[in-house]
Amino acid sequence: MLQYSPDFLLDLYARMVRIRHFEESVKFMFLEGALPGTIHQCQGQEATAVGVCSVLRNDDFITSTFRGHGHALAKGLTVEELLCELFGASTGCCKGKGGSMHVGNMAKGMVPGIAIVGGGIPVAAGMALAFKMQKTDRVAVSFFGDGAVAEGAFHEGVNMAAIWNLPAVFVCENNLYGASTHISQVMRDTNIARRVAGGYGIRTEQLDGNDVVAVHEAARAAVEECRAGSGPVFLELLTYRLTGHSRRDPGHYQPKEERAAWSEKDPIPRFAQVLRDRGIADDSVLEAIAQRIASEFDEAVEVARNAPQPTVEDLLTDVFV
Amino acid sequence: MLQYSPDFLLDLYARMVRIRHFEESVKFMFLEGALPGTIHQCQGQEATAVGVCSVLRNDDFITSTFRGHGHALAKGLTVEELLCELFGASTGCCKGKGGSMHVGNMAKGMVPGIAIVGGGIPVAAGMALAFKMQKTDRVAVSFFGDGAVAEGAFHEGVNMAAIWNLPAVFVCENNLYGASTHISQVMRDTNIARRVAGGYGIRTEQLDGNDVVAVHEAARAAVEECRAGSGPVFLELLTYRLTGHSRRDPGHYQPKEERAAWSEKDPIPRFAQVLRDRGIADDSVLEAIAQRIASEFDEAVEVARNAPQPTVEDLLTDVFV
Amino acid sequence: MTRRLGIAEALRETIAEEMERDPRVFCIGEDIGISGGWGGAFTVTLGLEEKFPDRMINTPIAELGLFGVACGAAMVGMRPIADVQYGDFLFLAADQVINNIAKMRYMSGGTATVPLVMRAPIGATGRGSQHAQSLERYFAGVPGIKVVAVSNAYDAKGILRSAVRDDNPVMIFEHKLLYGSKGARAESGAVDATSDIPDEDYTVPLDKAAVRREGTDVTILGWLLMLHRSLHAAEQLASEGVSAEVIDVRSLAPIDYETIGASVRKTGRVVLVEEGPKTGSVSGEIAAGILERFGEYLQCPICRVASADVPVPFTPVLENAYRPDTPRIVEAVRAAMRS
Amino acid sequence: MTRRLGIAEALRETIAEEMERDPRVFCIGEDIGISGGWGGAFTVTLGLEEKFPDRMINTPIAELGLFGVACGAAMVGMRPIADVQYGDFLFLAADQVINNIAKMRYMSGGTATVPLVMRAPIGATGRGSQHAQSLERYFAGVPGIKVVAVSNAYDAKGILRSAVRDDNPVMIFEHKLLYGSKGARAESGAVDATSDIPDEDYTVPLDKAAVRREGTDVTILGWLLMLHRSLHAAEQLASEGVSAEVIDVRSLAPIDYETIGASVRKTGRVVLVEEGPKTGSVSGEIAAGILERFGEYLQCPICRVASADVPVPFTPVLENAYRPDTPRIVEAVRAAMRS
Ligand SMILES: Cc1ncc(C[n+]2csc(CCOP(=O)(O)OP(=O)(O)O)c2C)c(N)n1
Ligand SMILES: Cc1ncc(C[n+]2csc(CCOP(=O)(O)OP(=O)(O)O)c2C)c(N)n1
Ligand SMILES: [Mg+2]
Ligand SMILES: [Mg+2]
Repeated sequence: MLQYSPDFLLDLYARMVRIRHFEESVKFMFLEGALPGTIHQCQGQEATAVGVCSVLRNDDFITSTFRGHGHALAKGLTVEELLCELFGASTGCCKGKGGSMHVGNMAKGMVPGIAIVGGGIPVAAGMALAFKMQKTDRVAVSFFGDGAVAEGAFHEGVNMAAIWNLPAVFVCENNLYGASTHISQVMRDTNIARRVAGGYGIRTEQLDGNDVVAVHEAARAAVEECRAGSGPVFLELLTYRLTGHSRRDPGHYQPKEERAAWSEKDPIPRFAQVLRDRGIADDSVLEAIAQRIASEFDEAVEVARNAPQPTVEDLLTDVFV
Repeated sequence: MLQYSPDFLLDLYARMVRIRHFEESVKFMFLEGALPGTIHQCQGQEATAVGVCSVLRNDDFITSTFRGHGHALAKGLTVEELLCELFGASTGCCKGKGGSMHVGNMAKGMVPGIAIVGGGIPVAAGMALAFKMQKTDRVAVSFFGDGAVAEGAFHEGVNMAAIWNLPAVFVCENNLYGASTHISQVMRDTNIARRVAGGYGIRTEQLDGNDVVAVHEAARAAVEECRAGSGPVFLELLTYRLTGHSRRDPGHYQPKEERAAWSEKDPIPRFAQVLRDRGIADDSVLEAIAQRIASEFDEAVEVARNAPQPTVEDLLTDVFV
Repeated sequence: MTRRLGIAEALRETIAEEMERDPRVFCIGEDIGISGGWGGAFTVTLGLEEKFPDRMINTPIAELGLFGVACGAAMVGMRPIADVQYGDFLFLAADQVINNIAKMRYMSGGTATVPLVMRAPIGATGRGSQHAQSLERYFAGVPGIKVVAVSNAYDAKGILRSAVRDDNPVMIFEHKLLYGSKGARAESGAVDATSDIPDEDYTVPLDKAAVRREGTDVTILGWLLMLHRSLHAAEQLASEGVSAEVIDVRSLAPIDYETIGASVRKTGRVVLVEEGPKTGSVSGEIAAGILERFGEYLQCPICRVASADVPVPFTPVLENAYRPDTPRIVEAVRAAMRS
Repeated sequence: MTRRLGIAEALRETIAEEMERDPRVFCIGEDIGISGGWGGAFTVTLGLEEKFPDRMINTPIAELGLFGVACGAAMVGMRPIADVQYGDFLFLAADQVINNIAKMRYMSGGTATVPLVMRAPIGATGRGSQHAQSLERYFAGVPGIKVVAVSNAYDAKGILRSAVRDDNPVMIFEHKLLYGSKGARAESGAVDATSDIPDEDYTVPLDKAAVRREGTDVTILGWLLMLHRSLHAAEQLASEGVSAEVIDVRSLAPIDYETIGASVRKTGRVVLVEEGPKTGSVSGEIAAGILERFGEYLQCPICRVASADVPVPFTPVLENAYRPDTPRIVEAVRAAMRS
């Protein structure tokens, strides 16, 4: 870790804190009834989004899922454009037409979230195919969960990326559950990285998804391989969802001990400890980051709460070019 | 091979000859214009169908594909009910409503051919699930080609059979091509058995699919495992299509040398040689078998040519029970 | 004796009873029988895994596979009830549903049977465009499948019973806002669809529409949420002196033209109300079907009230503008009465 | 200068020209560019791999994936032409087509574009029920996709050009019996759909119907094979003194009610002819749409001639009974003229 500048490491930290703060605040607003619809959140999984996106350029693309807030923030969408979207405002990143499950911003390299499990995987392969045909060194990254691995779209998309050597990184956030179902109920061998290597003949790697620097490094290697024409690469990031699957899910299917053990591995306090141990930041520095993010968020909420809603005329626009 | 009775071996031989004779005659009739529609044939692949079905009971089930004539004959459908179907007669195994791509007979353990590549795989898993829930020792076998391995249905179906330990045997007839596309263009590792073992954690085996006794033995082991509750098993049978993909396909995408090499491995002359070498049959015995099958076929053609066609009233029946 | 139940409860009870009655019945779907889970996406199978540990088949997230598995099991003697968490995911399973499940009987010359119940929750409910669609249009014209929609708990029970006992594939559409799901799965904007449920083993036929309100001036046809909105509209219209007959079409394939025709003959005016986009709606088919059969009785063109021809928008202001509401139905009826 | 081409040839030539013109255009599909192969299932892309070795993307047999790949490529600057060997396999790709391709623009608030052409051969041609369906009904009502059908080589060329140059997803339906495919891929029962093709770079709009024969007594609406049968019927009717106007609906989404309306106003009688089963047909939608817009001009109920509500049977005697033929169209028109 010596090779990283303090600024870089503090930035990784701040990005994770921003996601956590966003999710916790949004959860509260949702339960309060201030937000419409439903939400799927990523508390506990911040290191995957931040670590991976830390190696991407603005013109690289990601696909995301129903659980996309963290990916969006990590890919460079602002808190404000996201919050506006959740409030259904016309200033949202999708003009209020997308909603929590479909956040994205094409100008920032993020396809609107694809809420069909596995659906983003072939789409990412297609973007990677385009990048290759265009002879650029851009990379497409697909985020998805362990649950998506069972879908036909996963199989078809990963295989095509493999046979055409596409610049695609497949990022499986293995949080042990697909909704309420444990991975051991849906695959014989729960080592997904091993399964994928065996099935598709591509390089795969399984690693601690709650260690943001480890994720950064694995992603960097993967993206470099892709840019050099040796893609695709598959990363299995072991992590855990510290909140419900959606809305008010109490997560009773998760054993208490399992939850407690993973709370210990929460990527944010863990990385804070690293920063303290290495003398990169003390409590006051970390506190200042949290403060800054909180006030940035508060400002964005103010904007979002008062942002204009679409009008009925907007209903019929944006179907065709 | 010493353990097999001559009768059994001669029966395997006769079954293969029956399929070959059927396919060659049907091809001729088709080109002659006597048969409607299109046909997909299995010359060269007789050992897979016969070897596998030789270990099945009438109440075991198979799923087949658009290329199902051989599977049907091997599973016990008669030449006559098949020919009648190809002629579109109401006495056909599907009353003329199915046709060449959908031959089957539920009373003989064969689902109507599923002509959607990969489509039969989850269906076979479902039959196997039923057999398991019913606490019987019946087995479901799914025949499909190398091309089907890329389909989502393959992935989803094999995975479910694996996680539930279902009594299903997946029989991949790897004839090197999906339509005109060589397997090396659609998968990185063309050892399908290895890929599947790695991907799904089930026992797989790759073997010479043109050696009928080897196929019989592998299938027997697989079916026994399934009946004993240790399924599923995946068999990759290496074989070759000695005819076009469908209709009048001249197969120009197959290199001449490749074709010639595989002609040498034609399962029927090869097994004839074995029978002769072991003193089980001499030329006259083999000739007699061919004669018997030819005349059986001629009788069936006579019946089929004169069989009644459905009437317009039949159009609306058989949609619902 | 009767008890008051919501649709989710009625379905749950019926599934349990049918599994009790017939050992061939089983459930298959994602998250349907996980202890500590929610009983599928809308609590319909909550707790059933305790009673039937071997007959609640939790699948991986793999809709094509799961409907193929259900097809295979049904062909060899089982009677599966397949759950797709959101109707929108039926597109993933469409090949198995349309190419296999619907056709097996026909292409086998009548020898295969596929006694399979498919349950799909539909409707726009603030979730954005991929968890919101009305799927009836995609399946109501597929030969070989019976398609029904349940608008209250009494029907949910009686129709599910009929479906499970039917030897053909039956697709049941349910509406997220009508379930009456409780707790964490409760829906904002939900509508009361509870019924008094008699204790006896009644069934509701799969091919009959139901007159929900009698009237003489105009026939309003709807189902699911739109039926409830139509009834609401009819009340309002009554206060304006318009007597609307409201029919729950309910059976979307086949369509019960007997019941519909009797009403059309009486009123001569038809307003169809459907949640999906107007173009390609089931209402288009019903309008054409009515015109073919009862054209001579029509006193004005058939009017369709349906959603806009756009994907379902997320934000409530647009979602509400997208989908027909009571005022739009009232307005359409008024226009029909004028013409 | 003009040259006489069939639909398959016209499509092939157009694809080559558009790839030549625009480096972003590429083809993707199964068996589309294999040397020694057939150029897809119906020779449309035959030989193009020699000219464009890097832009003929041969996929594994994986329809969901291939349409997802096409979607992704289209979103970042390419203009794919995706080929599904038989329209029937679109059910496997339906999720990507309906949930992603059609919705990306809307759910992104108008920032994503998906300039993607999808080509699907349809129609019953002696292959049994899984290689025979008419898929128009499943896609013509999906908001976000333009849907067209090509009935002759001139249109094939002009419509494909427009589609490739359009910034939206366009689904083109083609009929196996109209391709004029040659050699081993020739179809028995094929119908001549060749045209004189001008050399200039003409286009045919994606939203306009075409009057193929003028008449005054009745309007016959059809497309693909049924257009040809309708024209044939019109000829026969002319000899009976009935003057039928025949319109190639062609644009199935959006539907060109201007052209259709002008004819209906003139004739007051409408017969719709469609190859798919009657229930849930696009004709149902068009009938309802005509009734809503031009109801006052109708002198008799709109009549639909369509296939039976059954899966497509294999045997020719049943397939012929299943699908509308010239006598049935003639009979329907006669009945309309009587009423
Ligand atoms: C095709 C499809 N099937 C089912 C669902 C319902 N669903 C939403 S999230 C989810 C679980 C996904 O699990 P995983 O892929 O592991 O992602 P995670 O929720 O853990 O982030 C399910 C089943 C869906 N959205 N799409
Ligand atoms: C889902 C689907 N896609 C495409 C086709 C068209 N098609 C028919 S056979 C075939 C090749 C199948 O190859 P394989 O599975 O290896 O079987 P084989 O023909 O070699 O027996 C294709 C692409 C189809 N029938 N179904
Ligand atoms: Mg997960
Ligand atoms: Mg093959």
